[in-house]
Amino acid sequence: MRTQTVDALTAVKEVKDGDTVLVGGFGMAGMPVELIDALIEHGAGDLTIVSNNAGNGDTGLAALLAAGRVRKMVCSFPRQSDSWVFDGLYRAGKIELELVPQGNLAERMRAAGAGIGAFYCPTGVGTPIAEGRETRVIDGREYVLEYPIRGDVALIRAHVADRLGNLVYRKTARNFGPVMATAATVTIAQVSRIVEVGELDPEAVVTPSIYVNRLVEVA
Amino acid sequence: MRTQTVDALTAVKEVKDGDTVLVGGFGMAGMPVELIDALIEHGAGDLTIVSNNAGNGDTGLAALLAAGRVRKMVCSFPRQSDSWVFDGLYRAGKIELELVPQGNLAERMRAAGAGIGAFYCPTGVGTPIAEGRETRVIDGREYVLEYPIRGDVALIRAHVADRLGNLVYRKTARNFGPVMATAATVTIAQVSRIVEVGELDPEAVVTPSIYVNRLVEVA
Amino acid sequence: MALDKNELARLVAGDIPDGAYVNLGIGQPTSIARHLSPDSGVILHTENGMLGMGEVVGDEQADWDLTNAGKQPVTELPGAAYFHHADSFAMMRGGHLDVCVMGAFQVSAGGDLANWHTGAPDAIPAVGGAMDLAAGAKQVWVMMTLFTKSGEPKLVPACTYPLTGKACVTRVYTEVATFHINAEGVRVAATYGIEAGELAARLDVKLLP
Amino acid sequence: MALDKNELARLVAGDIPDGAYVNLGIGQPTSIARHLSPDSGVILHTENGMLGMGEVVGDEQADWDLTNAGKQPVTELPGAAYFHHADSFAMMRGGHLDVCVMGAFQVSAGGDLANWHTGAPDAIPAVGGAMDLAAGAKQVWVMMTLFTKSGEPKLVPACTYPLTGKACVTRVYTEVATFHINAEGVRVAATYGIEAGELAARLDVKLLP
Repeated sequence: MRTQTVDALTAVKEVKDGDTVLVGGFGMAGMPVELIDALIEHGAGDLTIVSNNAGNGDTGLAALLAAGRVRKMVCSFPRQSDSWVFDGLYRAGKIELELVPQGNLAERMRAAGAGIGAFYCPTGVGTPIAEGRETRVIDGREYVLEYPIRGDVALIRAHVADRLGNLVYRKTARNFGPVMATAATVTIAQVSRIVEVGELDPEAVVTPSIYVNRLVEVA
Repeated sequence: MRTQTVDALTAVKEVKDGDTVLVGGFGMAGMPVELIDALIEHGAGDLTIVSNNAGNGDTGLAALLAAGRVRKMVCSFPRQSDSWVFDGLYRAGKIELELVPQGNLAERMRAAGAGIGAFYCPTGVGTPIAEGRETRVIDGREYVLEYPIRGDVALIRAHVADRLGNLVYRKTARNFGPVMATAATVTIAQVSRIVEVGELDPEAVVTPSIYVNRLVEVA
Repeated sequence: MALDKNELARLVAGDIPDGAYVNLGIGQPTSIARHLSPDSGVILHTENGMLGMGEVVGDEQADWDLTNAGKQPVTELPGAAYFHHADSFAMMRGGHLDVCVMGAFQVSAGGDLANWHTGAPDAIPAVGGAMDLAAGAKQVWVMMTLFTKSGEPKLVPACTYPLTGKACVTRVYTEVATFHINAEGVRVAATYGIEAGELAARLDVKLLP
Repeated sequence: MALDKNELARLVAGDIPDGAYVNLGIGQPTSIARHLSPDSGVILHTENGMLGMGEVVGDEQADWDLTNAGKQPVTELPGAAYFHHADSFAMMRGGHLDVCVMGAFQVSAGGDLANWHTGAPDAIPAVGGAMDLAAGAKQVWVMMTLFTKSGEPKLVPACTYPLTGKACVTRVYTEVATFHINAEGVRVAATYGIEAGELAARLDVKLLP
């Protein structure tokens, strides 16, 4: 259905307590800081956040964590030199952590968006990540069964959108955005610029408009 | 390893009797006709061909079929108004057919290229396609277990390549090319033009050079 | 009066919600596109890798790198996007298309769809993207004649032809009646040139009031 | 003489085949890039979505939309390509990278890799893309010191730290020796400033002649 262009607070107004929110970015590259700020202002809590990292410094995801709105983090790499907010919450037992290898994080969201019920993945076989999990040998190789990760909402940052909601990204800030856009019921994209329909090259569109529900322009 | 630029006959010289060859194209759009002609001249037979259709008219894939080089077709839509070559072979019992829904064809090749051992797919549940196959109910929905399709060789057509082997496609001729490029041991791409390294927009590359072993320029 | 093909296509087009992402199947459903107004914001998907597909064009305007699922040359509308086959079917299978409209040999009262194979022993089977659409689109609508040339109903208690998908069809558009199907059963939404009583008499399917 | 970090990085760089697609892990392996000649045609992959990655740059030249896996700003080389995370890890998992070089806490004689977790109860676990690289790259090479600060060997009969991947490491580069690992066992490929006898005496691992 038609993509709406709105302000950040309007964009996140339907996020509910207990929602699973997919948050784009690899560190700060591609992190939708203004959408996260709006989510903090909006006030929803008890959230499960799916994002590669668990916040950097004191802004963006780290600010959401600091505000006490997150019950659980699903991520691949929470421990960084500037992840002091998460570190403190984790050591104080105030936040749950589900550690997922980075490729499984991406592929599990891709599966959600692509209608795949589950998939056999070679990553993590023989490691603590696979403990207690269903495995299977296929063609002589062992795999772990992995299930989709779906979001109620995805907050992503892209570079330019057209008014239909087609998105292009910039360099490695692309990272998780295109995958998360497919995996959430509602996808909200923060972009630097919105152009008229027809201005993006159809061969170079990365996220087609079908995956984008709301656009927020943050110059 | 480095992508080579060669003529069509050199490009296909390692194809062996009994190989599985992934052939791009949706009908004639994206079909690598000159590479198929070279394969016919090269002479390898007893091939399994994976392609969406089973040849159109008398050129391209249809010519390979007419030359008696194909033992088995794996495709989604063999029956077309101009698929008389395949029709004749099939009715004469001279070719095997594995019918695969179009999305499964694409996803099974994607799985091969992405290192996925198998995946649970909702397509075809309750239909003859699923008969005798392993199924599983996940979150209340039934899925069929699908396995990867790998190729020894992929023959695809793209629009422009740079000398490293990065590819861009043209309109709906993109179709199966990018997926097949990931799923074969050796990928050979026929392109209309080869440009110098740096001339393609890195944001718009569809098939990165890592997936391309040989380039053939067909103006 | 029963609807002609053009009227039927216009009827279906009118029922497609504004802004919907829609896949129109090969054959008769393709003609629905002509009746969609540009204001509707409806965006057409074609499974061979495109959103924002325009109209079918003749050979003289053809770009053979730009075709629909039926391999007819088409145009590209502003705001279009191209993608490869795995991405295109991820879009379909993942439940992102609002509506797809397909033809059918048979539809059952439970919404089962049969449109790929007559089961004839000498037929060459061909399924294309039909099973993926049946499994994936949010709504699967069928557009067909209600009766075969020999007068057999195509809306049936249970399909006798091999299935394309189970319990997937939510609406059936025919020249004499439109049906809505849900968990309760089949309801007649409208009739065209046929009495409700005659319609019920010619079908083996129980029709909800 | 034992190699210094710079010499070790140069040694690894020299062993990477011309034209290889290579992923260099966070930390010390990143420094290998400086020793790759442009003529080699080696193309660097970074798991956050790029092939054709250039060198690490300082803050004054930084484009924070263009970073490596360690989130340091880098440059883009001619012929680069960007892709999203699912595509990037499909490339890794699908066996398309020729070589990846990672650091390690321990490597076993069977090629098991432990480099993500010391097992300390208060440590915050973080795995990133290490398990995906271990499972997917055609060759997994490790670059590490051979001994811990307290002198314990890091090439061990069996890893005591939690594993990253099983039987995946084929080469281990250290400051005093290079090892090749295959199904037969561990072979010393070269030593630097240490006698073969002393090396064997300091390791619990059987070394093939």
